[in-house]
Amino acid sequence: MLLLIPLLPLAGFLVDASFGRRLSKSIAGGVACAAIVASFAVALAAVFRLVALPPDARAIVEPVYTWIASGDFTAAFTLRLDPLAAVMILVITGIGSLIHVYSTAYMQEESDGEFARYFSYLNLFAAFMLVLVLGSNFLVMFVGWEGVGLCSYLLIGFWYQKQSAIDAGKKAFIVNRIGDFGFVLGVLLAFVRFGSLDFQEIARSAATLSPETTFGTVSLITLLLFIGATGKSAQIPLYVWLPDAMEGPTPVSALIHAATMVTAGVYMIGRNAVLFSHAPATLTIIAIVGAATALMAGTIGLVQNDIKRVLAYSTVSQLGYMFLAMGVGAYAAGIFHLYTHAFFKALLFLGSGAVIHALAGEQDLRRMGGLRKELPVTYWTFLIGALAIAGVPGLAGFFSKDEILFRTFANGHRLLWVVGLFTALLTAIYMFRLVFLAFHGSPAPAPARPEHPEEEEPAAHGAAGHGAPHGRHLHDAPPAMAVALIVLAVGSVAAGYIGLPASLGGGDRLAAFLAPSFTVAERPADAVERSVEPGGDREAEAGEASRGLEWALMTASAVTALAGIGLAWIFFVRSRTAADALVARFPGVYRILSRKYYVDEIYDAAVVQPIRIVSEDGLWQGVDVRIIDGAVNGVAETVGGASAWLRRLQTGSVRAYAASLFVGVVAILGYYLWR
Amino acid sequence: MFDLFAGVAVIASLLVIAQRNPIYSVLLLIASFGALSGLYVLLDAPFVAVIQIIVYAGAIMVLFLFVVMLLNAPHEMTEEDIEHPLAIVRSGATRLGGLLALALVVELVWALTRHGGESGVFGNAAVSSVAAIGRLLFTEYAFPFEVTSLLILVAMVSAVILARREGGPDAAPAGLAEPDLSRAPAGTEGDR
Amino acid sequence: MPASTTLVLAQIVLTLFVFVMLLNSAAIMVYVERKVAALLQQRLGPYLVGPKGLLQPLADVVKLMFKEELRPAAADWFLFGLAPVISATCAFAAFAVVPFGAETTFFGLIPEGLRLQVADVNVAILVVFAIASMSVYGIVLAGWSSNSKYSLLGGLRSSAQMISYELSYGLALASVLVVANSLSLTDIVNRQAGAWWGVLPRWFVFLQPLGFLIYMTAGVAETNRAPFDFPEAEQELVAGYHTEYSSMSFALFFLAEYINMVTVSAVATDLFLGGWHGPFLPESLGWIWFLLKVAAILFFYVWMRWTLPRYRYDQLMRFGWKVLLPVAVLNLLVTAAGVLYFGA
Amino acid sequence: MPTLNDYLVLSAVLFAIGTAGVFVRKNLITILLSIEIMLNAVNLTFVAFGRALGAADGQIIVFFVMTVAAAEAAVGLAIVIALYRHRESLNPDSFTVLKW
Repeated sequence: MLLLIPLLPLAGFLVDASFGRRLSKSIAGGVACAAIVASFAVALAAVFRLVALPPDARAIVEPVYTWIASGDFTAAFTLRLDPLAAVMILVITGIGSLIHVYSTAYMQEESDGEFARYFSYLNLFAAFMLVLVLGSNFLVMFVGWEGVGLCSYLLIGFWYQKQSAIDAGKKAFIVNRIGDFGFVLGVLLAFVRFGSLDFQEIARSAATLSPETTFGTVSLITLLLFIGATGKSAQIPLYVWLPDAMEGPTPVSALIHAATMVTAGVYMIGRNAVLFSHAPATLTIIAIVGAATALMAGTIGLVQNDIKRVLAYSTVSQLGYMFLAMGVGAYAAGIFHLYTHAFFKALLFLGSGAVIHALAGEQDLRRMGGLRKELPVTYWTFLIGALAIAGVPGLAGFFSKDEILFRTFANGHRLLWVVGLFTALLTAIYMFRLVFLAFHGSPAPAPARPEHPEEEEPAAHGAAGHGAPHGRHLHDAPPAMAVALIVLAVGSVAAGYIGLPASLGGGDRLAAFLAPSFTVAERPADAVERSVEPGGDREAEAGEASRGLEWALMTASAVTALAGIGLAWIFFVRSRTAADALVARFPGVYRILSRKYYVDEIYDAAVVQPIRIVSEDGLWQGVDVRIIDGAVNGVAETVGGASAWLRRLQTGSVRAYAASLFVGVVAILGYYLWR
Repeated sequence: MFDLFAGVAVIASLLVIAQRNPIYSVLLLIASFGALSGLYVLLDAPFVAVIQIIVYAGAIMVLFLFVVMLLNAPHEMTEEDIEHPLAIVRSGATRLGGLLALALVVELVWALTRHGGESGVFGNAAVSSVAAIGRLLFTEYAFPFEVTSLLILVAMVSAVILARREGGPDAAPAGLAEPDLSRAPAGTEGDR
Repeated sequence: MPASTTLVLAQIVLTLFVFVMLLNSAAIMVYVERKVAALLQQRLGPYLVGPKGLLQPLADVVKLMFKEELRPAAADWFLFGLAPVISATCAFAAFAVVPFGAETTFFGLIPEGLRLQVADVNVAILVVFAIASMSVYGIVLAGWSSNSKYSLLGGLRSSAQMISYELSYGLALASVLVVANSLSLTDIVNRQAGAWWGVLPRWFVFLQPLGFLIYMTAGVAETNRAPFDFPEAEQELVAGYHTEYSSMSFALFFLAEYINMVTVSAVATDLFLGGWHGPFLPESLGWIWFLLKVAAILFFYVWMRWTLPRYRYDQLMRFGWKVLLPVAVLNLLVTAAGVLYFGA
Repeated sequence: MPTLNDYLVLSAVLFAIGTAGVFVRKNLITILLSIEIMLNAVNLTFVAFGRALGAADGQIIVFFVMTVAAAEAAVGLAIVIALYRHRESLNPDSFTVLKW
């Protein structure tokens, strides 16, 4: 049954990939959507079966086959569904389905072949992501891990005639490689340390250890794994690929680079919660990195002008939040945020996609404005998304983000809490800057063509048929898109309530549901108190002790959100001059921010150039040309000389050959007669 | 009787390879085949003898004759052969070949005669009835028989393809190759 | 004198007799040919030499004998001489295995019965077939050695034609001997003795009508007779393979052609028309029946020649390969199936 | 009355003649003819042995050999014709380009 979940999208991929060229758009898209929706249905069924089980035994294990069996080491290709995986597969297949549907409308302008190619990639991605989530050991997870990396590369570079897209794809792939390197090392080390790759066994044997006070093996393992996570989930220092990944089609950005793939790192940490919770040092690092990423990305997001890049940086910063939560040991909160974030970030991306679609590929905020009238559906859904991410009370984002902040504070990381709060402020500001610039105000007078064409989407080129980019008769999102938008909007309002904290009268059911995943399945007696259990005892203790504190923090974050919105309103609606004045006040800061802290430049100087020099002058000119080619050519020349001499034997005269053969006959016959 | 046929066969064969003119070679070979079929008769294998005539003399040799006539085969050792770059190699191979053949015959005869060989007249009763042969051919050797038919088909097609002139319809030799080829199964079918 | 010697003597005599008779038959056929032609063309034909021109063939022979033997300078003299000999030899040899009468003691002239047949071979049919296939060489060599394009074309044509039609020929024979379940002509003939329901003679022509037709057609082609007489298609090739021949060597070809006709007819008689078996006559006089039947077939040949126009060469080939051969194969298969079913 | 050995010796001689022909002659057609001689020598051996053993198998093998010979002759001659068209020569040594 579990096997079906990834298998269905794979089938869809195979169909589209093999016959896509000959299929019409409707069929190709239909196949893909059908595959993913069916997979969603199966996933639902599976989750229901899971919920039916008793809480402490909630796991469905389905061995597929023994993949590797060498010596005493066996890696089984086994799928395992536990609460954590349940949440993930629902997010992946559910939101995945919505985005598939949305794409059928969004990619309409592509030629049939391209269309099919797009959907085949999308399905392949879903399949790999599900493998990643359902895998019961590191090896299977790694398969999915690499697979999604590949799909992300393919989809970022989907418009392969576009140089910037190709570069972005390569960048994403290479940066991910660096992360994967760490990941693989971590896995190997874990295998050396625990003699197994199965999550359960590792957790079990890890639970017997005492948390490392110093920086030991477990810390190293977890750190390496975390490096992999930073690669996938775009954390400092490896976040640079995500903003460029916006070169891909917007739905892809929504699915892969906001909702699902980038959260793989978070998931991976959650999956190995027990392991990580035994490495406090790593946890601290994770928390700090997460907070820093959140802050940095937030600040950059303030000044970006490309609508999608703003969202990209907000994604990075939200991911930072999740890592912060993981770092402070609030795994449930992190996953909770992951889950709500999937909704509203997908919503925001799809909304921006609708805007771009409507504006025939325009992505520059400065050329938008006053779209509220033309695109009501988009506007309202987008607004909901913005409110949700900004953390306005009552919407999904509020609960999850507040949960994280509360946990951070409660676990005594005051500084990180401040950073998180400030980031929340920033979040509110840049999100609403986006909203105001795009939808409010007066339509900016703009040239028909944007100045930097590499930022516009060929997909929307066809949409230019809808009149000039800023023609006043813009069409709102077509039905397929609208449906996706609305559903997601509802989601981003309602999604939060399953994680309603006890203090607000909801018994934090998600945390309770997830709890078993973050502990050892059947807990050894001595591991009871060691296994960090955020959902459980902390919740209880928080229940009596800091109910008041929680209330205070909640109000604080709520106020922050509203304040941010207010600031945004002041700057970008009431008096735009104010913003410019501010920029004029601190030009240096603005430049630094708008140049993203020069990170790309630094990396280029520090990493790329040295490597290039070494490989070109050293390896290529030196090793390859001199040594290797020299050896090869030398051998070739030797052989050539020898054969030049030998070939005299080959007269080409058939009878000469026959004669030589016949000599043998006579000789052998003679020999046998002689005996 | 045996000596007569054997003598004819050997002398004819020798002349075959001694002849300069291919036509004569072909005719002499036919003669030697005739002698061989006579030997088959002596061996109480009249059927084989007749088939020998029909298939070899009547079909295969005709094919050879045709080709010889068609190419109007040039007699050997023309100037261009003499100053051929490989003249030395060739003559060397020739001499060597002759010697080897000589060595072979010596070896074989010696091998056959050194222990007195298979002396004595044929003891067992001969199987000369066509019916018996046919029965054996279509029961025990049915599969090889079918395979040979396949072989014939392949040979026929390939002959046509090979001899066809580039472009135009297949040349005369190919057209003539067909009948002779299909004759072989016809010959063996004759005994059903 | 001892019986064996008499037998041998008788055998020798018989052989010589057959030889002479064949020669005569050729001569007779020349006469018949011309007479029948005249009949069909409503003219008189030869009538000067002897009564009703009966001696015409003799005159022809004499003429041919006294003609000068011409030989092209460029010809390969040996083969040029050899070719007619080969055809004539084949023609005679083929008849050797043909029985033309029941065993007889010549009215007690010799101690024990003697088969009216030069040589009794148990694979007689195949021998006939083999010799027929050999007779190609005569023509081919004649065509090639006389070093003239007409001859060469004629030779190539005729041999190609003979080879093509030998297939059908062989298959027709095969179908007969499947029915007869023997390869010996004598056995085959004896299997045709008697009659069904007392009226219809047990001739294989009634069991193998198709085979008979195929045999006759192929036979015509084998003997290069009209309407298949391409080797000497006058309009196209002057006289085909014997263009360059004159005098006796030409006579030999001439002879060979007619003897081949006789042989084909005789074999047809033995295979299909019950050989010497016939009503009203004692076994010992069966050879009369035999001669009658052969004569009928020969007449049929001549008749055809003077009635039908000549085919075109490609038509001939197409007919041989695409019509006659498949039909023959089919016939053989059907026959075999029938024999298998009715148990012969 | 000839013995089996006589037949075997005869076929040995024929076979040797054939091989000699293959080497001595410089005419593709004659070489093919020589090959036919060799095949026939083998046939003779088969029939002789079959006769000696009183089995018909020897004769049957001969049929197969003949079939093969027919196929070989047809294909070989077709090749000869193709070569001749290409080179106006039947000398095997003038077809020595297939090297180096």
